[in-house]
Amino acid sequence: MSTHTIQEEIPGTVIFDGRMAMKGYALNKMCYSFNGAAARDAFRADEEAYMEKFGLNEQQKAAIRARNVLQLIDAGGNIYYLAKFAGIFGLTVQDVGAQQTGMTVEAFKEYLRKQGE
Amino acid sequence: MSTHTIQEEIPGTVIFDGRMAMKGYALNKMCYSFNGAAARDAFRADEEAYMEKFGLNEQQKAAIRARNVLQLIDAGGNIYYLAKFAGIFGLTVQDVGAQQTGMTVEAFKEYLRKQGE
Amino acid sequence: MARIIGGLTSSHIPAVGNAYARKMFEDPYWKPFFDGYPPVHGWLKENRPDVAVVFYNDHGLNFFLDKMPTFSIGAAASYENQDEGWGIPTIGTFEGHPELSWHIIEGVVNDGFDVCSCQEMAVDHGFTVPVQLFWGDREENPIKTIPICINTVQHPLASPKRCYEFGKAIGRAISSFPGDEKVVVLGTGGLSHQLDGKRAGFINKEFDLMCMDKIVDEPETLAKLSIHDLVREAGAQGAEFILWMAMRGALGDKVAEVHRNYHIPISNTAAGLMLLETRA
Amino acid sequence: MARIIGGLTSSHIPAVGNAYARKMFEDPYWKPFFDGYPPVHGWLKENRPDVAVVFYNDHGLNFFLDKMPTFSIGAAASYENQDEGWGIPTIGTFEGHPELSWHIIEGVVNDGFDVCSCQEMAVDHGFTVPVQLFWGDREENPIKTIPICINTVQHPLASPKRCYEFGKAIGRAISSFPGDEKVVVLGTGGLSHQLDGKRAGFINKEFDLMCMDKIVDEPETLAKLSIHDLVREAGAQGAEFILWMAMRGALGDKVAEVHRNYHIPISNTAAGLMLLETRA
Ligand SMILES: [Fe+3]
Ligand SMILES: [Fe+3]
Repeated sequence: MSTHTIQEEIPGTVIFDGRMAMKGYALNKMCYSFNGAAARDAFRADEEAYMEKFGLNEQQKAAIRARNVLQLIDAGGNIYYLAKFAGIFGLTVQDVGAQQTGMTVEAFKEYLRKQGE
Repeated sequence: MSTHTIQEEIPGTVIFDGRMAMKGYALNKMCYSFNGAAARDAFRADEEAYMEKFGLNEQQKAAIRARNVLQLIDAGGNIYYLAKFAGIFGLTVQDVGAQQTGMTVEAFKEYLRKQGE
Repeated sequence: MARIIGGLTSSHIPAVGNAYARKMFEDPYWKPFFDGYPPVHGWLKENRPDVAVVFYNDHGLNFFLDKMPTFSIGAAASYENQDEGWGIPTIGTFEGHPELSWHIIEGVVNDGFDVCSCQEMAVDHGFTVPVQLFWGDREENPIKTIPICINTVQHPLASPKRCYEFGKAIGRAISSFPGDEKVVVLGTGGLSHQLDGKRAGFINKEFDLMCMDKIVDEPETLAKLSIHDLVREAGAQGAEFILWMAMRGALGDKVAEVHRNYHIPISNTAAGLMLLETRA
Repeated sequence: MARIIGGLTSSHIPAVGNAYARKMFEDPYWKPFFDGYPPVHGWLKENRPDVAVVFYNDHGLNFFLDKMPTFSIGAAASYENQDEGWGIPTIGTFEGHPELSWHIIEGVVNDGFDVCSCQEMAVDHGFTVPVQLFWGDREENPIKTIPICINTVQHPLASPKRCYEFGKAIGRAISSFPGDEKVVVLGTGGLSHQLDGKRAGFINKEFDLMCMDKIVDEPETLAKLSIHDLVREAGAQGAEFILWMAMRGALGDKVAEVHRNYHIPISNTAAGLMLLETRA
């Protein structure tokens, strides 16, 4: 039987479901293109034109310009594709984690380490 | 339970299973490309170069040169993709049927009609 | 809740798209085929469904052997008919219903079906020809669509039984959608035909008529057939009958046959048309 | 008949690929991670499997949201590691075993799994990092591979139970392959981690250790977890644990734990390594 129970929220966590998928398709498609070196170069050469080509909406464009991961997620971005965007700037998952949690990278690394104790 | 029973042969019929898939990948990939008008033009302009680009083997190349559907199937071709190859020459499924059964197109059409009686 | 009001089946032969474009409705070759459709047009006018969920098979346009899913469900805002490599004129885009698509995808994955979700999907004659035959001008007769593609290209294919069960899961999911949409379910393709090999041109009238009879009240009997049975009895491309099985599954236990037409041949194919109404 | 001799699990963190390329085996940050692997190398040297069937998840290299299958099975002669858009050096191609792939695909479709067959497939770190960690130089330690990808990108995901059952079907199919191949099955990814959102950096040691304990003798208990349970307890990307469940399913009823390692953190992740041997 299909059960479409509303799941309780998990704090600080966005489930990338159909609702998010509908919201973020253009943004995610652009980020997926960054697998290719030529695409990364094209983006670097003219960010605005590149975003326009993929039909990003204003919220998505603003989040890309701000390099702000929480805003990108809110605009429908999926972390697997956003990681390729972050890669253009040489950001690691720890840099991205620090940005999202409002910690310094050092504090974020320490937070990770402590959970192993 | 998985049952890998050997199925009895169906006369005049090739099941496009994994065995055929392994055999025909390059040929089918080339034929799939013919969805695009530019690809059809490129093939028309230089058949040999186009076949080479997709890595067809000698058997496949010979079958393409002969426009022979039974040979193409034998070389691993799948009818869904081969139909796009036939389309380049404006051949209908009835032309293709006549060629495979060794009938004239008129006789093939009559054969079809009779089965409705 | 959304409600399934009926099921439609139709062949989707490419040549029909051509004949339709050239309005050959009165041509002696085409008339016995096209004459089957007006009663369905009348029913559609009367019942005005909002959404068509269309079980079809892709013929090498949207899917290639690099990634060949068994069951694919469209989840896009619209679906474009693209060049298939030969002469059928393309007929634009079809409006989707992504909210219902995602509701269906959640329902069937939850029910243990391993679907491929498609947020972009080009549709070929397998989808467009039946939608055109039933709705004609979509400006005049607007219809939202959800294409559901079942693999018939690369064996192993899903069995008739699995497709029937898949249809049932789709039916449950539609019926639990919070909305007041009226839905029709299409099974496109078939009936008996074979395009390839020395047996090309094979048609099996007796088997087709048996299938049209039994799909109304005894679909479980047809669910016992194997793919090998279908290929042997209905021809290599007659295996498309699994799309009818999925349609039938979605309709639920009881249906009434309202209309049918059967004609041999269109192109290489025995063309079957049915209109089934759901009954409580 | 082919025979499954054991199962291996490993994290597949991209940063590991980098550290491996730079041979940072003795670096203080990396040593507790890399030190887990030599016992497995010894076991592999002793047991010499011919094929590795690798359950992994694609991270946006081979699959995009336009076509996102739940279960995909590689059926190619070789698989290429391609640029993922950031700094990991690509490490060439991996040899396939298409005959066994097709045998598996036939078996599982026959068992009611709706897979996507992939005759061409680019593999990312989810696949390459564990194969490299276990086999190192593939010239020296040749291994045939069959990548099996499970969707963890687009929800709804297949449940732990469905993945466990999928693994069982894969196991049955492998065991009925007419050949004398020795097969190991890999479950890659996990354990707890979350990359996105305000909860980024979340790790759950207690939950991970429970999973490592129970997966040996009580996988059925873990199969009761929902995806939502996994995301809550193991983090958004901790849902990759479904890959371990598929691996475990393939091993059959009885296994013995031969080796394990658990270390926090590598990158944002709790890294878990296990070697399980099948028992009759
Ligand atoms: Fe068809
Ligand atoms: Fe991962």
